[in-house]
Amino acid sequence: MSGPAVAAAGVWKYFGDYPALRDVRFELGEGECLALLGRNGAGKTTLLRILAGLSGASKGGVAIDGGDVRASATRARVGWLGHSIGLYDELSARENLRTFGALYGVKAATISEWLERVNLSHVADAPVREYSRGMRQRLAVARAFLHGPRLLLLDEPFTSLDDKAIALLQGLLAAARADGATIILSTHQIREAMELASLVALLDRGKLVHYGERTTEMLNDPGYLYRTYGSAA
Amino acid sequence: MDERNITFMFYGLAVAWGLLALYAVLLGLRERDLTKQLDTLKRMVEEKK
Amino acid sequence: MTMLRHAAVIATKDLRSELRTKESINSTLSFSVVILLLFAFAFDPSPDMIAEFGGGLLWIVFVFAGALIVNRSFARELPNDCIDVLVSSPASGASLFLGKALASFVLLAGVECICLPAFGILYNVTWWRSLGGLIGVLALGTWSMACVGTFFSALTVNLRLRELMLPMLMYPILIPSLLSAMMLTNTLLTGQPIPSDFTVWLRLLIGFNIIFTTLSVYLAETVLVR
Amino acid sequence: MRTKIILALGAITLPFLLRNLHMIIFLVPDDLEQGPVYRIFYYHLPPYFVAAMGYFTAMVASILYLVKKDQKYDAIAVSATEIGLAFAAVNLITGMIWGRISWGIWWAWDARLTWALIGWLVYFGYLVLRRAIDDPTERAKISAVLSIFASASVAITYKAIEWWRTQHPGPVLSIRTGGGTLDPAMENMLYENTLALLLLGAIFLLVRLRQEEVQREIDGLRRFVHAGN
Repeated sequence: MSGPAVAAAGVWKYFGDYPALRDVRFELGEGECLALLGRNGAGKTTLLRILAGLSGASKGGVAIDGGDVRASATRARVGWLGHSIGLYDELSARENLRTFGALYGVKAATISEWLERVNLSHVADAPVREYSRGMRQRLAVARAFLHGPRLLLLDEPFTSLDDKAIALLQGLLAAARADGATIILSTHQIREAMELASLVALLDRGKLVHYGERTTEMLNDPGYLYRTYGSAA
Repeated sequence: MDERNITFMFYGLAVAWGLLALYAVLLGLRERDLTKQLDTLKRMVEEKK
Repeated sequence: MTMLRHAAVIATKDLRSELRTKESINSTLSFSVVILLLFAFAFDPSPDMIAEFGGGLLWIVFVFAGALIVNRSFARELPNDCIDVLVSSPASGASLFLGKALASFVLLAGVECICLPAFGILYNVTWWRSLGGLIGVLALGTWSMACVGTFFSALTVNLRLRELMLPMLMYPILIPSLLSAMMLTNTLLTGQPIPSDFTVWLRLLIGFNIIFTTLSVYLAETVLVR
Repeated sequence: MRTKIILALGAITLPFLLRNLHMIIFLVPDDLEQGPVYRIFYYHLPPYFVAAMGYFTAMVASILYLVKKDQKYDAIAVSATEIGLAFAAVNLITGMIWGRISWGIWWAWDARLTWALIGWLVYFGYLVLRRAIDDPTERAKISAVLSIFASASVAITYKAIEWWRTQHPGPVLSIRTGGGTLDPAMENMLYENTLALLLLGAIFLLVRLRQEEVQREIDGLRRFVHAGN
């Protein structure tokens, strides 16, 4: 069954009196893949955190398949990958995945399968502290995909990955896309993300200045979108 | 009634009024400080326009 | 039900992390034993003095140990932003809180199981005569500290002066439960069961636990969703 | 508009307070055993009511903030707590001075005094916590939660300390004791001074509320200037 539809209805988010998000409104269809673009501080991370239920909107709200984002059933279908890897350094890869897996009701077999897929099974019982950067990132990706999420929220997933991890993530995203999952990933205009996206949104100082189909010009010329829609500053 | 009794009465009254006056002064100081901040900010906004 | 199951998962994770790094256990244990020693040097208490303030002394050690343990409770989630992963999981804020409080409770109980015999030896107190009552009161008192402490650890996790702020907020609020625990422990240490006029303290301690556990579970979601 | 109310209230309250002070010193009958020092009582019990009112208002405002998420309630909560603390300090210190004479020691572990001190510690922690959080929305939410915890604890502490020890004379107001222990003139003065201090508390509250609004405006402007848009 395809991934949930995601809707933002007039979302405002204030940090004190500073409007980090101003009346963000969009409807993302089931199984679509949205690339969320914007400069630093445009509000990409804030919007993703609200969609993942990590923080609340000051005004308006978001709905996943029409449901409340904080509902346990909704979140069971959401995969979150933030800036940092979200793993415990003192625990081993298996222990990390088992802990998070238990919260999603994931069976032990799936865990070893995922360790295999990100080829970490040979170090599965060493603490994550001893892993290289690439291994930690691959484990983070495994943690985000572990419970077969139908909605993937990825905050600049490609920025800190090494080549192997980028290839792995792209493969997984393509597979998830083919399988009908809905994906929203914020990005700094990196080609890999743009290829996957069917829709593109541009945030500029908290306002959604563009939301629409991803065209080929956008793919070839990274600066195109900012010139046409973004503000000068 | 020994003399200490009366003096302590005045201590008590003085402390009561003193503390309330102190709080009033604190409020006044904060009021002045806030209005000063507000004016400087308003001027900065004027310059920006 | 699922909330308790999630809480259990979080509690076992916390305990496993703690046993592996021992970041708060070591410091808490040594700190507690040092305080016990200092009191022994300072007062060189005679048996009847012990009967009078033994309970108070014991709980002062536990309160300091408690603050050290709960301080690390949510701070442990900050590296690598693990808190975001937990909050975005299906586990509700309440189960996150309960899991962490449970883990702090177990750690604190561990420290107490070591401090109590040490207290018995240093002050030659035969504390095990009314053991049942003592364990009951210790458990209630420890849970009130674990509950309020873990909640305030979540409240202050992002603050700059967290180590300073947590004890300062936690201790005054815990006064009713600590007071009751001290009064009850005092009599229990000397071996008699809880006298009839002291049952009022037991009711207060139980009431305190019920009120603050409900408040914490109910408000955990508001505090954790930043 | 609000400044007019504050000034009007001030015009009523100040003479009212002065009149009470005059009556307390000269006109109110003497208490035979304790002598003139008992007159501090008019500035010991009334501030206790005002402080309790302040703490209660803060609790209600905090609950309302969590329900309605309106910054106005946060402003009421912090102002009411601050005023509660000010009057609680008056209650505490006058109690100690009065205790010095009637019990001969500065600090008797008497139930009401101890309770007032604990309440003071708890709510002082509330103010210190507020200063440690910068983001106003975050600060409002966390202080609201803390205020609810604080009021629950202070309420339980009241009972706990009562059982623990009480040297404080039993309730003297006729409403509490069913009449008789206090000379009616004294009791009327107690109510009048309580009213006067409540009015003073109301003035402080209004001034403090306006200051919170000005502070919000300042934060908004500062962000506007820095945001550079």
